[in-house]
Amino acid sequence: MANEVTKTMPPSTRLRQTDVGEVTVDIRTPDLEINFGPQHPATHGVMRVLMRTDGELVTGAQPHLGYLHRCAEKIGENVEWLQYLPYTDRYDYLASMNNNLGYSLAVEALLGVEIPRRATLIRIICAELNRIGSHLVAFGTYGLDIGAFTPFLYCFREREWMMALFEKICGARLTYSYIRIGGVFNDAPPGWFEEVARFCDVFEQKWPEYVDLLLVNQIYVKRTANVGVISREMALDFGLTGTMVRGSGIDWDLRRDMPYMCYGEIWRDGAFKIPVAKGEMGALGDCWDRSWVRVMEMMESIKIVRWCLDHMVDGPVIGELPKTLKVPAGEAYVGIENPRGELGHYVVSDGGKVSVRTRVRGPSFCNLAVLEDILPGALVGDAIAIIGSTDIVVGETDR
Amino acid sequence: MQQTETAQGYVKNIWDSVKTTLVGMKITWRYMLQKPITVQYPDERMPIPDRYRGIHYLEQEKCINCLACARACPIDCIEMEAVRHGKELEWISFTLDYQKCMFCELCVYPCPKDCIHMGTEYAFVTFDRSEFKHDLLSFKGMAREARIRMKEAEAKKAAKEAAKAAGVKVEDSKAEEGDGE
Amino acid sequence: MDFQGILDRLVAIRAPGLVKADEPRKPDPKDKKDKGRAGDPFVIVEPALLASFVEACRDDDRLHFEQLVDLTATDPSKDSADLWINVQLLSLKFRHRLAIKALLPKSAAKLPSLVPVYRASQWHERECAEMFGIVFEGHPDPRNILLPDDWVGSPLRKDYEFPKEYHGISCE
Amino acid sequence: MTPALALAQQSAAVEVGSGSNAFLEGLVAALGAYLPMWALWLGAAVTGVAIVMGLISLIAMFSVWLERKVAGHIQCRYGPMYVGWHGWLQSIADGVKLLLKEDMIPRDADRVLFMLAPALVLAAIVAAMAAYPLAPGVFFADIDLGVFFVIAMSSMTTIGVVMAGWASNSKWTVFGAMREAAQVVAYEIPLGVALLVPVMVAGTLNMREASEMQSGWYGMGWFMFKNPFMLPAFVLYFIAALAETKRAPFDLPEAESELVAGFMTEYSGIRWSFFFMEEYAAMFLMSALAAVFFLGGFESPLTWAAGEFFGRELFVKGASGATELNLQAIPYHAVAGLTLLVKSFAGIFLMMWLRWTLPRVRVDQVMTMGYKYLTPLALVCAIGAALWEAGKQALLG
Repeated sequence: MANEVTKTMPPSTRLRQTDVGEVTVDIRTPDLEINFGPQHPATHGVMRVLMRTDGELVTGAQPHLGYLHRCAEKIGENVEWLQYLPYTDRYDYLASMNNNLGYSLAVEALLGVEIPRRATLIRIICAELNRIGSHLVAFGTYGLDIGAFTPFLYCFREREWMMALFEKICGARLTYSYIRIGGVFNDAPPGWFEEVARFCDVFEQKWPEYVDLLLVNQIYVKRTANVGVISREMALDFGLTGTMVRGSGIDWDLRRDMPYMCYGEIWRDGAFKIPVAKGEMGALGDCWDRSWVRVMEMMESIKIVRWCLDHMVDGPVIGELPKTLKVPAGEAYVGIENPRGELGHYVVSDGGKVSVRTRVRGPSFCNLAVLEDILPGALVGDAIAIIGSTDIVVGETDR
Repeated sequence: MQQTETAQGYVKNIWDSVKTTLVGMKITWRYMLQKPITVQYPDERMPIPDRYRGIHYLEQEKCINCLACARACPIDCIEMEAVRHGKELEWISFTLDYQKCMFCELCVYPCPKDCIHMGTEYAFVTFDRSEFKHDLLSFKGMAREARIRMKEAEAKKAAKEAAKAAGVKVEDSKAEEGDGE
Repeated sequence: MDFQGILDRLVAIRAPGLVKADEPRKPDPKDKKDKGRAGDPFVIVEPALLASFVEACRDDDRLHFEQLVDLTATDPSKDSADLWINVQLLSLKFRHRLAIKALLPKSAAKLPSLVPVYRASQWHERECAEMFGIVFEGHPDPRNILLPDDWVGSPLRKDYEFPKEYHGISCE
Repeated sequence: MTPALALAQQSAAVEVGSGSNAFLEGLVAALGAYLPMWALWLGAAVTGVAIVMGLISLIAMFSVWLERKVAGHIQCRYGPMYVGWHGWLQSIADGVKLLLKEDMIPRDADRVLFMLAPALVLAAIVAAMAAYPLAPGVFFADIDLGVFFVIAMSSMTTIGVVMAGWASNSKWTVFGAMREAAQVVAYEIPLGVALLVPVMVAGTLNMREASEMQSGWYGMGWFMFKNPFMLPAFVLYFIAALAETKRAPFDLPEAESELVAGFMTEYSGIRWSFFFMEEYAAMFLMSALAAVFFLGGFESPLTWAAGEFFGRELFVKGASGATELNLQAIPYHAVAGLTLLVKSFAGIFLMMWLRWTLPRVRVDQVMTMGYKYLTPLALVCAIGAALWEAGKQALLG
């Protein structure tokens, strides 16, 4: 009997014979190793996660990065200060304005140049509009990961208008290179601010649809609530920032807590709030909380844009800068609130035309590190939901 | 994933599912009856704003071959070559490698004569990669007017020289200089 | 807390490995060669004691640096004998930052890993290790992260020579 | 088509069930005097298979086009617009493209199973289509066990899907196949139990008879209105049918954002289109079942009026005693057939509308929903309907 069983069994099964003549067969099979990516619909780019699964259950995960590594930091050491600007567009390509802004602020911290107020306000408008666009993509593609196709296109509809607005002000739709060291490249064309105001109005009307259609949908809630829970301690330990940390219930936003440009003024005016997850649909820090934070933040960004439109002043849009930009020797780290978290630029200058070191602290890169810990124990479907909820842009994780 | 369910939760679950599904269906139904917002691309096109950053165009008459744009380019994709005849420029090439170009517009700002611009054309399709090295010159060599002017100047000079053939040496200040890259 | 306050506190708690502080200064008008230094203030720390230094920063209740925001390295120049390790700490509670720099000799680029203190540094350290050839002792997973596993050299060092080919593919 | 298909169809059309076959009757009426009986049977079977295949292709093509237009308009875009008026020929263009595509089989795949799987899937659905009544008098097979047969046959597709997933020798496809198997097993029960409710009311499993029974009240005597448990049963049936046909929100076997394309990942070209056709044909069949057993089948006020005006009998005994075709009744049958078709497509439209509205449920939630929600509720409905019917009979005699 035992022999017959052994013959037909796969080699991985183990056999234990007890002394009373019984045969116990351990039919556990080794875990299946499955390559999630680099070409997979839900990896948001070319990321690869090596997953071990036991049936539908994920027992281990190991992210592999570097498929989109374009040596951004090395390039930074080889091009002039201003010339690096187009490269900043390309790491987080969904929030290029914010990247431009972060880099410009870092270099300006060394330069000590004064930025005209009009330029500052235009910068904030652009950064916040881009935050809306980025969150729209994040929320829309998250719906796509969960299986809802239509909200994705609704989100893109509004983002399309946002991109058209940027196209009018700077001529590009994705890689803007608009916010530059010392200010912005061009003043806004006539009628642009009015169109931005119109965009805000329309967006406020459309926004409830995203909530009704996807965010509170019972299937969506069931898919995301209690999935991929990141506790407070974990969020701090892993250095998570932005929506991830707010999704874990930590009240932290660089725009309020370490204000740059005139965000401090806007906050004191009470123009915007920081949405912090409360764990309404399940455990605090689950995927639903993170997507909720994103959806709520879009509305807050609209309010900031409105404030800037109301307080717009006339004047130049670029500060006094020498023709060839030489940055005083020194080093500065400036972190700004990117849609995905804290985008830090650490620049070192030796007083020359070229930087010594341009370090980019990408929020996606840091937020992604948590995957290794929260993926095990999830189902395959959950794994997609979790990866989507970290809202990574692979261009930034790999830089 | 296992949650203990109460009878109340069981019914609420069903109720929530049905309600939110119907709300969603209402929204999609409304959009189904509306006119789509997309355009049928090759037939209709979205308006292109004035500041659009497409394929460059060059006002060749204005250009003085100062290389400011080439120096500003982060990827060194601009190459130009011209020969200077006194005040006139004889153009040989002004190429932009669109395999490299990232349309950042940084070449436009430093131009002292405001002669290089970003155009509105965006579809650049070829069968051969070498064609991406695009020559922005609308005419090679010299412009017709420039050539006429130069000929006139040369004729004038020749006449002057003939007039002063008596022996007065006229200083020839014209120095040809190649100003390639 | 501003930088001076943090520094005083660091001195007060005798943070291990603290060497000195470096603050930005205006150029000296008398000395033509002195260009001054712009940017952020930072503290310089012994690399061997960096891990215990950040641990002290994290655990002190007046500093309370819960997050390690960034860890990176810098190769200031080709002739420099040192690499810099740059660490950015952030306190969410008191809303202050601290920039830490550790000078690490290029010849022996080795320091204890910060992962036991902040798990956030795990991937940053992997990146530093592959880009600068720094060994983080006690790192749980010292593989390359952005570069291929078989990459030769440390690309972000200033003396790095660009390879002529990669797996038979010409890079010229 | 393959001989297997013909065989399946033949057996479905001719041997299964005790009813007659309209094509056979027609052939007997027309050619009975000239040809032997076996030739007539064969001719009827071949005609039936040809018509079913054509029907499935047409339904799939139209449904694909409809799906794309519905999806497009829901998403504020047009969908196909270039091939024909509003792109109505798009499916044909796609079909040609699929036919011309390279036929690829992965190197390590099980070649025989890999090639057999799509054929099996299609064969099953063709066989199931045999029970679909085209019109009150025009049907392939008048099977007394009609519902049972349809459900049994459409469940056969699962075997093909599991086969495809296994034979592809890819991890994603195995995931898809296993999900399909688990899902179909879970939803077969509520589907069947929910269908029991109208079957109990009708007292027959025959689709044509069930449809005829609803002709009262000027064509509005639908089962839907005959029993208070009918509406919940319909909803339950519809949800189970969604899961049974692998439609969103239960499209886990293909789950394009999770499993790339599930069990179809390695398929391309015409083999892939078989799966595609199966999906739409299954949707159509499930909608048709719903239409017949809940929504009155052929019956509508229009059908009733046509029946009153033109007469209902397609075959009448002629003066000589032989069966003759009653040409007068053809408009009635056309109206009736169209009514059922429209009702079926209404069901398909509802499925599409749901698909483009809802996110996908997770695999454990599919099981939870099947076993913990749909099955008990369906049982409650069935028992309630049975008690209602029994009470009605006891009270009204």
